[in-house]
Amino acid sequence: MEKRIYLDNSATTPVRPEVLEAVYPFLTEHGGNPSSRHKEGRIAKTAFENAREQVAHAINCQTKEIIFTSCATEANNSVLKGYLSGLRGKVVKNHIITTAVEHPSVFATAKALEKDGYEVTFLPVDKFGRIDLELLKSSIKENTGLISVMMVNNETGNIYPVKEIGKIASEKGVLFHIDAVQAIGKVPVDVKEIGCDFLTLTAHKFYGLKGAGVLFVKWGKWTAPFITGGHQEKNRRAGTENVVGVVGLGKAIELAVSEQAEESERLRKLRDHFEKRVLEEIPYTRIVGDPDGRVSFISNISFRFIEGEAILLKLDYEGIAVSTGSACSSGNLEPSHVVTAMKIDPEESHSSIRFSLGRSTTLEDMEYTVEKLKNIIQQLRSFSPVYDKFITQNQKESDRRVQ
Amino acid sequence: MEKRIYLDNSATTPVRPEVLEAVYPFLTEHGGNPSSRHKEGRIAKTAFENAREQVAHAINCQTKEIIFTSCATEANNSVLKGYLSGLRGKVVKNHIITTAVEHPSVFATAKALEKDGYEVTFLPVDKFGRIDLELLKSSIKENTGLISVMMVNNETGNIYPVKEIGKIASEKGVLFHIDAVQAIGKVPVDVKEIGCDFLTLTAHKFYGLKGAGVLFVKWGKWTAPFITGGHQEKNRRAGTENVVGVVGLGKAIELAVSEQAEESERLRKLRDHFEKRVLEEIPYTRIVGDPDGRVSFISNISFRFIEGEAILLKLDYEGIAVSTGSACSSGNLEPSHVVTAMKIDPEESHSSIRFSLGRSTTLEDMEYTVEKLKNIIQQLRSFSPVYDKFITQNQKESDRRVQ
Amino acid sequence: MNYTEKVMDHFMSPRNVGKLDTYNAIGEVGNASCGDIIKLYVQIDENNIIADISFQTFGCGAAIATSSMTTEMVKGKHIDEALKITKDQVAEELGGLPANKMHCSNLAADALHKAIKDYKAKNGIV
Amino acid sequence: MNYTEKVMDHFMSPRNVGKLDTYNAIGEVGNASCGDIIKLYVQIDENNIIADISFQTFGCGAAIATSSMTTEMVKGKHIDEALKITKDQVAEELGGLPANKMHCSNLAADALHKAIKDYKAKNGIV
Ligand SMILES: Cc1ncc(COP(=O)(O)O)c(C=O)c1O
Ligand SMILES: Cc1ncc(COP(=O)(O)O)c(C=O)c1O
Repeated sequence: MEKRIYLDNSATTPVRPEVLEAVYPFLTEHGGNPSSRHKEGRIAKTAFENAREQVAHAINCQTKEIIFTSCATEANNSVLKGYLSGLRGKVVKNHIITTAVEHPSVFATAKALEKDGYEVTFLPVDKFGRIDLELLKSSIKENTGLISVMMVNNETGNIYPVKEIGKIASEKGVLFHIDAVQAIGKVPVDVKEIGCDFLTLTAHKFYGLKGAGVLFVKWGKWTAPFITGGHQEKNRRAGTENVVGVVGLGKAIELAVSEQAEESERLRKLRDHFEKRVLEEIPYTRIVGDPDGRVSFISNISFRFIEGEAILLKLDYEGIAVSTGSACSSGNLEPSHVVTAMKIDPEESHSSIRFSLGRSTTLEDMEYTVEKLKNIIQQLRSFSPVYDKFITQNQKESDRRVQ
Repeated sequence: MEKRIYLDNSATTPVRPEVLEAVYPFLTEHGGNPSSRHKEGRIAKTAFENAREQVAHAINCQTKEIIFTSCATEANNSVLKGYLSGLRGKVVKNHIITTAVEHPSVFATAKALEKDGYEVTFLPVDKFGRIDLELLKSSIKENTGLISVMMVNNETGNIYPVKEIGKIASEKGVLFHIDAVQAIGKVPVDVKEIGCDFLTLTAHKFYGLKGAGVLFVKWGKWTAPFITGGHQEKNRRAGTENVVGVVGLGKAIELAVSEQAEESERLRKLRDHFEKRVLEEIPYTRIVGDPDGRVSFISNISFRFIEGEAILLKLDYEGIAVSTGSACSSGNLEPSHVVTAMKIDPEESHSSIRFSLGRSTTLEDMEYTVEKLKNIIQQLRSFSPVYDKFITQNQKESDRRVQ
Repeated sequence: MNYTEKVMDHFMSPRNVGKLDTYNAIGEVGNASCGDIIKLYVQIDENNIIADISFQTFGCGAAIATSSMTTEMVKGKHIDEALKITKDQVAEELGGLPANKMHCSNLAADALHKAIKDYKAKNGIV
Repeated sequence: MNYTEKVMDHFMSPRNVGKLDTYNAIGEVGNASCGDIIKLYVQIDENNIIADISFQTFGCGAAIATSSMTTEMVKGKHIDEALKITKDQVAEELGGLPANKMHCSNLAADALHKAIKDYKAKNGIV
C-alpha cells in the first residue's frame, strides 16, 4: 500500500488495534441487547457498564454521572436545548454565555436558540483566539443560566481557562458546560478539579469509533432528556445502546488518559520541530492561535497568498492528509467563524492549514511534510496574483528606497 | 461454548458475518472522516454514500431522501419534535394522531408533546391489537398535521394497514410517518407504494450494528433539524458520520431485503409449527396479537397463571433467550402499554412471552424450546397460587356437576 | 440490575414450595394486576413455633426467591421472632435485590406478618 | 463532492500559468475575502484571435482547474467566439464540478469576458 501520512487527527482518528480487540466479540458472538434479561443481554450489559466505569475513572467522576450519547454534537445539543427545556415556563435564567470560537455543535445551536428568543452572549476573542475572563465575569447577569466554553479549540488547539471559568460560574451560581472533545487524551481532564456541571466527549477523537459520545452531568444537576422513549441511560437517553461504540469508547479513553502525559510530550517535540522548520524555511508563514496556550498536537499555520484547499489537495497527492480550518465545516466555502472571530484578514483567513498529529506520527513524517510543503507553497505562489502583487509592490518600494 | 438458542431477534440481532466483513476495513486501515477532503476522507465518503444507495434501493426512494441517524428512537424523535418545531408560532396543525400500541420512542414522545400543550389522539386497539381505520379517518380534524403509525408492532408482530392509512393521509393532506423498525426484512417496505412522508429504521434489528438508524424524508417534505451543528447530512443531522454503523447498515439492509421473501416463509413454517405444538401440548396458553395479520417471525404467547420473568429466567437457564413484552421496557415492572391497550386481563398481561425467530433459528431449536417450555410451565404452575385457585374452583364446579 | 447467585439459587430450586397438608395460618399479599401474589401456609405449634411453612407465588424471579428465602429464615422460629423479620433482611440475606425489585416483589415478609397476626387474633394471643 | 479526474489533472498540472511576457488585455475577477481571485493575461493579435493567454489564480482546486481549462479552451479562438464560452461550458469540459464550487470558484470565463470587453472598448471594436 501507498505510504500515507495522516495529519488530520483533530478531524477524526482511526480505530486503534486495542479498541478493535475490545469490540470484536460484540461484532461476532455477543450480539445481545443490554436491556435484555437473558444471558446475551447480561453479557452486553456487563461490558457496557464496564465502559461506564472506564469513563468515570478517566475523568474522575461517578458512573451515575455518565450518559452515553451518539456523539459530542448530540451531547452539546442535549445540554443547550435540554438545559433550556428545564426552564420551560420560567422567565428567569434564559441567558447563555458562550464564545465566538465554539465548535458548530455549540455555536450553531446557540445561534438557533438566539433566534428562538433566548439571549446569548458570544464572548469575542483577540487575534490569538483568547477570551477575556473579566469580560466573561461582567457578562454574567441576573438571568444567566449557563456558560458553555470549550476546553481546547478544534481549529487552533488553544486551551481555554476552564478551571478559572468554573470558579467564576460556581461563585455566581451559573451552570457550566465544557466541550472537552479536543482535550481528552491531550491535556488532563478532571471534572472534580475543574468544577463543571456538564462535559462532552466523542470517541472518534481518541481512537474509538465514530458514533459514540459522552455527556457528563454532575450528580444533582439536571437536563431534560433530549431523546425520549425507552428507559435506557436511566431515562436520560432513549434508544438501544450502541454496545460496540461504547465498549470501544471505554477502552479508548482508558488508553488515551493513561498515555496522555507521555504522548503529549512526544507530539510537542515533533510539532515544535515542524513549526520551527516551516517558519524558518517558508517565508510569509505564521502560527494561527495562541503560541503560549496551545495543545501539543495541533499546528495551524497560515501560508499567505495561497488558498488552503489548493495546499490540502497538493499535500494529499503527496500522501499527506491535512485539513483547512475546521473539518466539520469543510462542506462550506466561507472561512470558519473561528478565524473570522480572530479578525484575521480575509485573504489570510483562507490560507491556513491545520496539521494535527497523532499516535502514528513520526519525526520522518514531519520532515517529509516540510519538504513537500516547501515545493508546494513555492509552486502555488508562483501563479498567485496576490503574491505577484505583493512582490511587485515590495520591489517598487525597495527600488524607491535604493534611489 | 454452551449451546444457546436466541429467540429475541425483535429486541436486537447479532451482527451477521457479511456485515462484519463490510465494516472491517473501517475498523482497521480506513479511519477517515467522510467530511474530509483528502484520500482518507474520500474513501470514507464513498463507502458512506454507497450505503445511502443501498438503503434507497431497499425501500425504493431517492438517496437525497435518506438521513442517517443514531437509531430509530432518534429518528422518531426527529419527526415528532422536528415536525412540531416546523410549526412554531403557528397555531394550526398542532394535532397528532398515533396509536396506543406504538413503541415508546413514539408513544412516550407523543405523551411528552401532549404535556407541552399539543393535542394527541392515541387510537385505541381491540383485543387483537387492531386499529379501526374508520376511527382513524374520523379522528382527522382541521388542525391534524401528522399521523404516526408503526408498520409492525414489536410486541405482537401485528401488521398495520399503512397503505390504507397512507391513502387516507394523502387525501386529507396530513403528513404520515411510519415506524418500520420491525417491518424491514420481514415484509416488503416500499415507500413509494405505501405513500408515506417519513419512515424510520434501525440497523440492529436486521443484523447491522446498534447505533445506526435511518430517517426517510420524502423529497419536498421537511422537518426541522433535530441535532444541530455541523453541515453533515446536508445540515439535517449534525455530528461526525458513524461510518462503521452506516456502512454496516447498508450491507445489512441489502441482504435483509433480498432475502426477505424466502426467509419470511422459512420462519413462518417454524413459527407455526412451534405455536401449534405449544397450544396443543401446554394447556391455558394463547396467542397474543392478531392471528390473521402478524409477521412470521414473532410469536407472543401467554402462559396463564405464571409471571413472564420467571419463564424467561428458566428458559435462559436452559439456554434459550426470549423476552417478556417489549424488550425496551424491560427496565420496567408494569405490563407494557401495548398489552394494556389490548385490554388483556391484568393477570394474563404479566404472563406473556415473546419468541422472536431469526436467521439462526432452526426446527431443532423450536422443538427443544417446546420441550423445555412444557417442563418449565408445569413446574412454575405447580406452586402458583393463581393456578391452584383456578384448579380448585374448576374441581368444585365439576364436583357440583357430578352431584 | 442482575440477580445475585443466591437469588438465582432460590429461584431455580425454591425451598418449601406448594401447599402444606396441614396448616393453621395463611397469609396472602399482592394482586395479579401488579404482577405478584404470594401466599404462605404456616403450621404453628403449641409453643408458638413455626413448625412448618410453605409458599405459593405468582411473580417474577425475585418474588419467588424472596418467598423461598423467607420460609427458610423463619422455619423453627418463634412467631414473635418471626415477626421481627423485615423485607430488608430478606433482601440482605439474598445478597441484595435490583432496586426496581425491592419494593414490589419483596412481599413474603408481609405475607408472613399477616399470617401470624391473623393467627394471634384468632387464638387470642397478645 | 469530489473533483473529477480532469479537474485534478488541470489542478495538478495547470496549463498556461503565470504572466505572459507580452499581453494586451487583462481581466481580473473575485476578491480575497471570498477566497478566489483570477487574473487572465491575454495577447490578442491583429485578426482578433487570442494568440496567447495565461492565468494567475488565488483559489481552491476548482478555481485553478477552471482557470487552466478556460485558457486551453480559448487559445487560438477569435475573441467573439471566446465571448460565447460560458462558465457552464468550462465546468462541463472538466466533467463537472461539485455543486458548492459551481458558483464561487468558476470565475475564469468572467475574467476572460472582462478582458475581451476591455480590449474591445479600448480598441474601438464593436
Ligand atoms: C417498533 C420499534 N420502533 C423503534 C425502536 C427503537 O429502535 P432503537 O432502540 O434502535 O432506537 C424499536 C426497538 O427498540 C422498535 O421495535
Ligand atoms: C471541539 C469539538 N466539539 C464537538 C465536536 C463534535 O464531535 P462529533 O462530530 O463527534 O459530534 C468536534 C468534532 O467534530 C469538536 O472538535
